[in-house]
Amino acid sequence: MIISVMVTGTPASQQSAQSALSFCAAALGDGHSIYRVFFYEDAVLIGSSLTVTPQDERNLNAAWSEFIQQHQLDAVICVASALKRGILDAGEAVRYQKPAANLAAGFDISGLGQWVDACLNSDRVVSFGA
Amino acid sequence: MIISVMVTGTPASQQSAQSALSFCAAALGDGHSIYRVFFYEDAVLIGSSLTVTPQDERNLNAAWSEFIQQHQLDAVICVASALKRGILDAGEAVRYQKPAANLAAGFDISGLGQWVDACLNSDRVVSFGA
Amino acid sequence: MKTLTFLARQAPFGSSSAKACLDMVLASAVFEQQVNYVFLDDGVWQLVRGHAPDGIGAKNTLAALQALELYGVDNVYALDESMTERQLTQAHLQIPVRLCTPAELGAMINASDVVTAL
Amino acid sequence: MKTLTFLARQAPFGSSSAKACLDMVLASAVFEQQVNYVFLDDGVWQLVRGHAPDGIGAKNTLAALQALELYGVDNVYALDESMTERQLTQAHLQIPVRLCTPAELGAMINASDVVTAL
Amino acid sequence: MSTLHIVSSSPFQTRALQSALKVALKGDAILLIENGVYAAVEETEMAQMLAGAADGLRVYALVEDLNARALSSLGKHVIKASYTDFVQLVCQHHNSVSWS
Amino acid sequence: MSTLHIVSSSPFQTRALQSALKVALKGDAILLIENGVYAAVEETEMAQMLAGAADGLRVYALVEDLNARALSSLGKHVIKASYTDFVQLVCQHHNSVSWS
Repeated sequence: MIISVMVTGTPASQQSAQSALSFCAAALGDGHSIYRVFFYEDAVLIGSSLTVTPQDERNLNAAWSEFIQQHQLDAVICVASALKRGILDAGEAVRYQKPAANLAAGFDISGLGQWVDACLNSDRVVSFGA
Repeated sequence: MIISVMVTGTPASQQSAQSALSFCAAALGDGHSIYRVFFYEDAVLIGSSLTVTPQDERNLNAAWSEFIQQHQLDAVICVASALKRGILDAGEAVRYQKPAANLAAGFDISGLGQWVDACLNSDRVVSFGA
Repeated sequence: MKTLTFLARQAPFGSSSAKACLDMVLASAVFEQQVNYVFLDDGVWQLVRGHAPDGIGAKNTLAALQALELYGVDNVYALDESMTERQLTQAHLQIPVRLCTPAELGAMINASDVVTAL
Repeated sequence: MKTLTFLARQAPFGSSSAKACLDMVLASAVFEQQVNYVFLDDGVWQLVRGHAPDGIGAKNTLAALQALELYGVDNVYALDESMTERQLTQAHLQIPVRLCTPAELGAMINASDVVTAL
Repeated sequence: MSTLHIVSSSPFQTRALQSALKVALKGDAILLIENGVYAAVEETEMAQMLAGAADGLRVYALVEDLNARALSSLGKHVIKASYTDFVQLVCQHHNSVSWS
Repeated sequence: MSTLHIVSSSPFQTRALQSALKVALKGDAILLIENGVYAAVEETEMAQMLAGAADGLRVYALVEDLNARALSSLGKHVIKASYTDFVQLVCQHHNSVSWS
């Protein structure tokens, strides 16, 4: 089946981004395809390239970034959520005259329409939420 | 009285950082002094210099940064919480070989000891939490 | 056309969930999908008229609720039990809504293509 | 020396609160303050022996609980009602704790200089 | 020696208020803020819980949060408090606990 | 046409499970994940709520979350599910609702 996933919980303080990653891995392993992963609300923090994790803890941001690149997934960070939380790609950083961009590899910043599009083009949609 | 404040909630999705700011303003207005404001857990995101707020919404990060500078408050961002959430000052960015720093003006990054010190040196401690 | 059902379950202002749900509803309406917008649990507080969130630095979303009709979002519901438990009646609300029972909501959910609870 | 009381109220793993509270307790102990560490509500789940959070990418903090004594944190309590409601007894726990009643906890809170609930 | 219990989450959604009421002692005060103010609405089950427990406990609700949510029909035991009152309540009590 | 109700918060802390049970219809399934798995523990008030509502509802609990929390004494109506089972439950049901 064609599956899309939405994540809304804060990666560093809630389990949902981790659960969503395990779910996506199991879905691919079971032969399904993932149309899109959409990060909304606090979950956009998964796209930060500036996180530093203690050596004895899992780096969830890095794990997601690697997973997306390895499987060439379409991973969208909601632009409205991202701007409010200080997650910027190079284009947004220039547009808003901010000194730096911090979007990690693998993620795209785009609008809520991408999520509606995912709903229309997927057999199943699953949310992992705050 | 000498008051310290701890904030733990996510600024962009929970009310607590806003409540804490109103409380601090009222405390100063009532003649008290603020020994320290300590941002812990998801509240460290208040220190991001990269947030962009829609024009019809309040920019809470900017409001906190201005309030701290205007009143010359001691505002500490917990280093362990900050690293996990991608909030870095220039020193941390160099140390962890990250391409950018994103700590806003007015905030210092330091350890939990600063919070214990605030408990020891304040008459009252109030938490605004997740 | 798909049927997208949104469950607004959180109180306004204390968290950003109410606004996040509204934004999704409006985006779905722009794509001309069949939208059900259901308020339940603390979500029914979102509908109460007279919000004045200036004092807490928040944005009033009641105007956006009134614009739902313009966006073609006609199916707006509130769960009767959630209203009753909070001593709310239609007279307290900013916009007219249809009341539904838990069983009716269950059937609406079953008949939807995608259900999003925020 | 001040008395700092910590109320651990959240389940482990679902959120980072348990770890955040533990870190504050340890930091306070390093400063040689009088620390009370109280588990109540879903926080009592933090004490259950046998956690195996590898499968959800989380860190096991039970070892840190056992190190509390080394840090001089001797006053570790669990609220009796919270234990009972979850069908937990001392036999389920990783470390020995003192059970307290709500009234005893209320008195402990009253007698503290700073109380932090996480 | 008394404690200010600050309750910030909705009593319809979490058990923060219940926990606060369980440990609060006579002479303590409850301050409802943020979504906690929904406990101040009259005639709900939550209002009854609060009124029942309120023997010897003063109960305040933050007026900015009440106004934001358009809550005006409050239980009669509930005292409205401004942010300045909030500060003074903090100072009048020996310590505070934030229940969320 | 049936729905998978995914419940991810503790029944001792929020009302997510109650709300899910209120609207779930016969033929629907409940999947407990994250702190939601505490509803699977036997003999608590929450287990009784779940068992009482479970007529015609299947109830699953994610094994990774059970193991993380060292929960082994489960209500007898609870079926353990792996992440692969989770995926298959999603596919077997027409849609899903996430209650948190």
